[in-house]
Amino acid sequence: MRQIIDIEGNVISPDLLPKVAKKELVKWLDIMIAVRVLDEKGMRLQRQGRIGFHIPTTGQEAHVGAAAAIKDKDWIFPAYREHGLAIYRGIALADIVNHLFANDLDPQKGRRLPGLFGDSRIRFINPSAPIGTQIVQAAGAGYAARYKKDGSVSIVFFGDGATSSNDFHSGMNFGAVTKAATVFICQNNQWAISVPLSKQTATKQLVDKATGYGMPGIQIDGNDIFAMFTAVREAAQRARKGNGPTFIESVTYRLGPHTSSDDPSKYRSENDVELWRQKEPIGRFSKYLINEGIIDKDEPQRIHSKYDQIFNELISEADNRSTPPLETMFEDVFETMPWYLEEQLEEALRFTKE
Amino acid sequence: MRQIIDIEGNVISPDLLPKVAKKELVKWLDIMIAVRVLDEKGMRLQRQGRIGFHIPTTGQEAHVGAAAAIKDKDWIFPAYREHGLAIYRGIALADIVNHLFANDLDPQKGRRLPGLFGDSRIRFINPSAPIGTQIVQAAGAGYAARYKKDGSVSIVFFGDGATSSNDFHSGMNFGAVTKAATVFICQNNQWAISVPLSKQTATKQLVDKATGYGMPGIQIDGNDIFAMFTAVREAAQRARKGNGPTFIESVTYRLGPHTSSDDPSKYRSENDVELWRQKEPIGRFSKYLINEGIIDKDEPQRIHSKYDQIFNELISEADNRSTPPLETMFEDVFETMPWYLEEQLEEALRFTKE
Amino acid sequence: MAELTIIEAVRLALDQEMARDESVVLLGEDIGPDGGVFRATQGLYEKYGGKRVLDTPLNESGIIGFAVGMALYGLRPVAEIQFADFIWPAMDQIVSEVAKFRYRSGGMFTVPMVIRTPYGGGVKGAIYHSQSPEAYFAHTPGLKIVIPSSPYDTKGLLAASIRDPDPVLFFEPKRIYRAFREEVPEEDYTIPLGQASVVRSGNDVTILAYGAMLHVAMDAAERAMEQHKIDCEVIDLRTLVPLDIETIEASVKKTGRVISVTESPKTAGFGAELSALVAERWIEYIESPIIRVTGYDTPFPFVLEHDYMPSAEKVLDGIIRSFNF
Amino acid sequence: MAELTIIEAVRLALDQEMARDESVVLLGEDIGPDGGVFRATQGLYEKYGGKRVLDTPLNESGIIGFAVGMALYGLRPVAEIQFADFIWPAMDQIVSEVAKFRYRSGGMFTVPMVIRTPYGGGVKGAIYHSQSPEAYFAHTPGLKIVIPSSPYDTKGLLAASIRDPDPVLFFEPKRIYRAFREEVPEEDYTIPLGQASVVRSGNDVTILAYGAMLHVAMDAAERAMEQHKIDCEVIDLRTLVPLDIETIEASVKKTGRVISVTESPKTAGFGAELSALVAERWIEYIESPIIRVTGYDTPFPFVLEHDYMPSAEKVLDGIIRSFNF
Ligand SMILES: Cc1ncc(C[n+]2csc(CCOP(=O)(O)OP(=O)(O)O)c2C)c(N)n1
Ligand SMILES: Cc1ncc(C[n+]2csc(CCOP(=O)(O)OP(=O)(O)O)c2C)c(N)n1
Ligand SMILES: [Mg+2]
Ligand SMILES: [Mg+2]
Repeated sequence: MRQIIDIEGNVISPDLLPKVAKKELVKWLDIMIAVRVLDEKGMRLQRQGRIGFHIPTTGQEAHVGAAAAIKDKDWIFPAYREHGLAIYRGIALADIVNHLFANDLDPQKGRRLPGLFGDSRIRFINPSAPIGTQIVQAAGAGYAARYKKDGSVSIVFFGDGATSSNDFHSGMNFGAVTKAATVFICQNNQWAISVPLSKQTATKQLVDKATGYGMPGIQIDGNDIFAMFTAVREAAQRARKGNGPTFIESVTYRLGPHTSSDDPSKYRSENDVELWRQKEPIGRFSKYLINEGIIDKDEPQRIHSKYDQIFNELISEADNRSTPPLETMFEDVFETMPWYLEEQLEEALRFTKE
Repeated sequence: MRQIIDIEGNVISPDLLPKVAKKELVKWLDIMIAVRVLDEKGMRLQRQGRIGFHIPTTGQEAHVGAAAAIKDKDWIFPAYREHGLAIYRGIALADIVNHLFANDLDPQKGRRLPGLFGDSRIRFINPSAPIGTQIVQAAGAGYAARYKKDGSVSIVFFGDGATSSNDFHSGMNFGAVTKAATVFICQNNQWAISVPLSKQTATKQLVDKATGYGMPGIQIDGNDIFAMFTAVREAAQRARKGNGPTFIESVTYRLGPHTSSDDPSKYRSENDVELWRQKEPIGRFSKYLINEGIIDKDEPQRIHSKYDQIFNELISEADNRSTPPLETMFEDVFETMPWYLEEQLEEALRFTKE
Repeated sequence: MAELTIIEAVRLALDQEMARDESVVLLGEDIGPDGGVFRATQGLYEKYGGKRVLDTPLNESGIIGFAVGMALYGLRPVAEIQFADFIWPAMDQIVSEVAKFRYRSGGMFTVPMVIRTPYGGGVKGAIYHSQSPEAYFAHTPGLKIVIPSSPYDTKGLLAASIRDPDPVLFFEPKRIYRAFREEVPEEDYTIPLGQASVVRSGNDVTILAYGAMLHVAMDAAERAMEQHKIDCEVIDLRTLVPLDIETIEASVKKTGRVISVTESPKTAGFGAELSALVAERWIEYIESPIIRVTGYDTPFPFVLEHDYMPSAEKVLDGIIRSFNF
Repeated sequence: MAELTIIEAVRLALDQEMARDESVVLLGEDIGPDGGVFRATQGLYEKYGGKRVLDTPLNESGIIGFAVGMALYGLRPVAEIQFADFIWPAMDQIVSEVAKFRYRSGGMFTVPMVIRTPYGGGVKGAIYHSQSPEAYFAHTPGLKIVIPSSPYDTKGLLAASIRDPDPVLFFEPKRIYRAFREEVPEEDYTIPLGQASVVRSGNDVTILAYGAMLHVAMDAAERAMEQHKIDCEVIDLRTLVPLDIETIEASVKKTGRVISVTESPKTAGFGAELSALVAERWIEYIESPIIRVTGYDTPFPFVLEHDYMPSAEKVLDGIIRSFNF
């Protein structure tokens, strides 16, 4: 398992430590904390009943390293716990918050559960809910990239549970056979809702799955942003050169519930969670930056406060807006609305006006 | 790759050679030749237009070793080139022939393409046509066997192409996780219709796929009936003891076309086929038996003639029978016929009577 | 006798069938220690153990294919698909295998099993936690389709489904999982598949519904009576396949006016089948347009789901249009 | 201008669209050197190379999911499913992804693509090489459904489908792949999606059909005229979604008698939708039962397939019943 800094932020594999500008390293921390704050906000809003649903990300923020490792023209296929990829790419935070409230400014027109957003402007694919479907889609995009010879790649995230899905199998296989320019990243957070890894697969480590597809695999400490960054960078380079896809098993842990609807106390012990809490990616990367003198010890808190304020403002704006108009319900089924949807829209309007 | 006898019938792995009664060995040859003759008959009947379709098996007859390696109470999930398993088990040859003609004596009531037959009396599952579906079903049966604690196992056959299917993935995974009493046997005959193995998977050998499921795998010479027999026997024993499933890659070759509708000259060279023809399982096993003095050199021809005659008689009987009555079209949708099928049967009868 | 909700009736039926028959085995995602995301299996893992309440890997075609193997072997699997929206990966196993095993084998092999799945909208579940896919399966010969609308029926229909010799898709209206309680006997009882229930008798307009829509239909029928003196007959189909044609026939011939209420998209939904049956068999009795009140032909929405779904207002509007035609 | 069969028209359309637009890419099983099991892609691998005519691994959800990724990226994939019967493993990608991408992303991401597949019975293909699954997809918002019945239409509709901004399921009636030839211009032309064609005009009975059944309907219509002086109007729907409601309306209002002919199982088939539309919109014009001539509600049979399928006799019987009601 590749690990570059340990949980105290000490460099343990100096030869693997990437050369990254200090400003960029601070950006990494900044985005990771933005993700954490967004998570705190989402959880609170859900508990307050202001939004209906929340998908926690706490503990998995090192995924930000993957965004840092690729180029703007590359395509990202997220699962649903990778908001950091979008934020790193520069998605407007207001768009995210408007989306959470499914209001009239939500770019997705209030059509999805909070947390499931994408944005074509940053090539961040709108996620599905059916598990695994994006894996083979990313392979198709990686093939298209090679076909178009535009030197871009696709990266895709999915969970440990998703490795059991049909589209993991087809995605890995199609990707390997066609040498698609794709990086497959499994966020092995040990749980698929209540199902532990040991009931998901009989193999000890998910990275073994790469073998059966004739694809190189690498296991990394998924809470170590340097491990994530370097592994994705290498894999993306390999893909960009036409040498085919790579499978990355990122070993991490979901510290929160599966979603706001879940009660993890039914299936796992607080002890385990506590153990993993020590290894969480933000504290550890902060320590590294402090050790190295890149930030002072109050910087993480300052960033946290900054985002706290930013999100609070966005939230109060978003919460006061109206829902999308009824017409939007009938848009985007097709490029142009067919006669029967026009009829149905008319009917629906008749009932709201009453 | 496990190989026990070479293509000249010489024993090259004496330590692996199983102890099998001579009579039983002769039975193996007998059944293999029955399969070959059935194949010749099917091909001819199709060419003559007397049956509509045929699926060749020539070159893959060593699968008979799998039937010999298990017990009568074990369950067999065939793909569609494993008639030898049914014949070894003692299916009535008349049933097969009546099935080929889809006549009124066909136990499947004339409902399937010729070659796709099963029989519950010998626990030989009725095959599907959608590729791969039987793989996970076999795992479920293997689980049920453990649940019922009746000491039986399931074995399942499928092709190299089928390893790409969704249900290969779920079957291998569910089987491994639940320690199902199942033996997974891939007949890697190098082709999935016109698609060669190299376009099916990027891995060099299919046996590598076992690793990703945490399951032991073994690659065997699939044209060596001893390799088939011993590998299946070991795997079945393992499964029976509750130690879980095994994946067997049986390396073989489809010497004929994919089906009677296929023209292999479009996608492969006769040279390749010729090379593999030298390795085919019947000639090689015959040589072994002759070398060992178990049969005389005319025995294979005698067996061939025997089956030639048996099948010829069955064919002329089967060909003269009528098709199943119209009523049968509406049976077996459910255990009892619902009102609307009764209505539809009445309608259908009205139109045949005209 | 206890007052139970629908979800509690599901659990009781599962529990009693497992106690009654060792070959009944449950499988699905999160049905073990978690007790199911809707708590349908709560306590059953503890009571019957992990061999009979099997938490599976995340793969629906795996769940159904595995169940097929179990059923071939003689077990009685009850598979849970966590949401009906996630049934699609299992489509090949359901359409090609579950539905066709008896037929393709000339009756030699059968795969009796129940596929339970929560379905339908109205719970703020959005595009992937709200679908009502019953029509896809009704179009697939070889599957029985059962959809209860009350706790009492739930227990009786689920027990009957588990004991049925044929595969049954059992769609559970999650919107009303906990909406109300009703007396549900502890004692063993079954409700035969293929029998509808006349929930409200009336002479003017026939309303055909099932699942959560039954209650929308009833609401509209009451209002039609109160506000417009239109006397509706409301039929809870309960089993879509095989359909209880006699109960429908009697009602249609009596009223001559028909409305169906279904929540899936309109085009080619099960409401279309109901309209077609009426228009084909009893057109001479029909006095007004055969109306379908349905979800719209869009993917299931989120914030606007209230506008999307059939409501008592929309059904009432249909009743009035039908009656005044 | 050459006389082509339907399968040749498919090939010509693919060839011309590939020549016209570099982003058109084909993928499927055995479509490369083999040229497809029905020869739809014969010669295209040699002409455009393996990067544009992609032989895939044996996995239909893979084929469609891979195509989704290509389409997101800006390619125009044309995926072949070898037989419509093998579309089920791809159901999740089609229903959850292809159909919903535009909607779920608020219009930000689209996946224009064509899924071609040979469908239907009458070729001695038995239970797994004969199915007609169009109704499942018609019930799925976000998919357009196109089914040609002639070589000329095939080329024009397939070209239009490939250029369409939305995903199209293109069902090819394999029974008539080579049944007859017709003049098919080399020149570029498209037939707009959503337009039916009145193939025979008449005043007495409207017959709605598509695909191979169009010819069965035409046969019956000719016999009805010759033998019974009943003058049928036959409409080839060509596009099931979006349906050409105006053409249907004009005909139904003129004749007052309607029959649909579809070969899939009856219950909840597309014929039900047609009946329901008529019964809902124009009941006051209707003078006789709205008849569905369909396949039966069994899995597709083998030796008895001739008895299973709609025939000119069955349609003629419907015409007479409708006319004499
Ligand atoms: C096809 C499908 N089946 C079931 C579900 C319900 N479900 C949502 S998330 C989830 C677990 C996913 O686990 P994993 O892939 O490990 O991702 P994680 O949530 O742990 O990040 C399940 C079963 C679903 N969304 N899609
Ligand atoms: C789901 C599905 N897709 C496509 C087909 C068409 N088809 C029939 S056999 C076959 C190739 C199977 O290859 P393999 O698994 O290697 O078995 P083999 O025929 O070589 O024994 C294909 C593509 C099918 N039957 N089912
Ligand atoms: Mg997980
Ligand atoms: Mg093969």
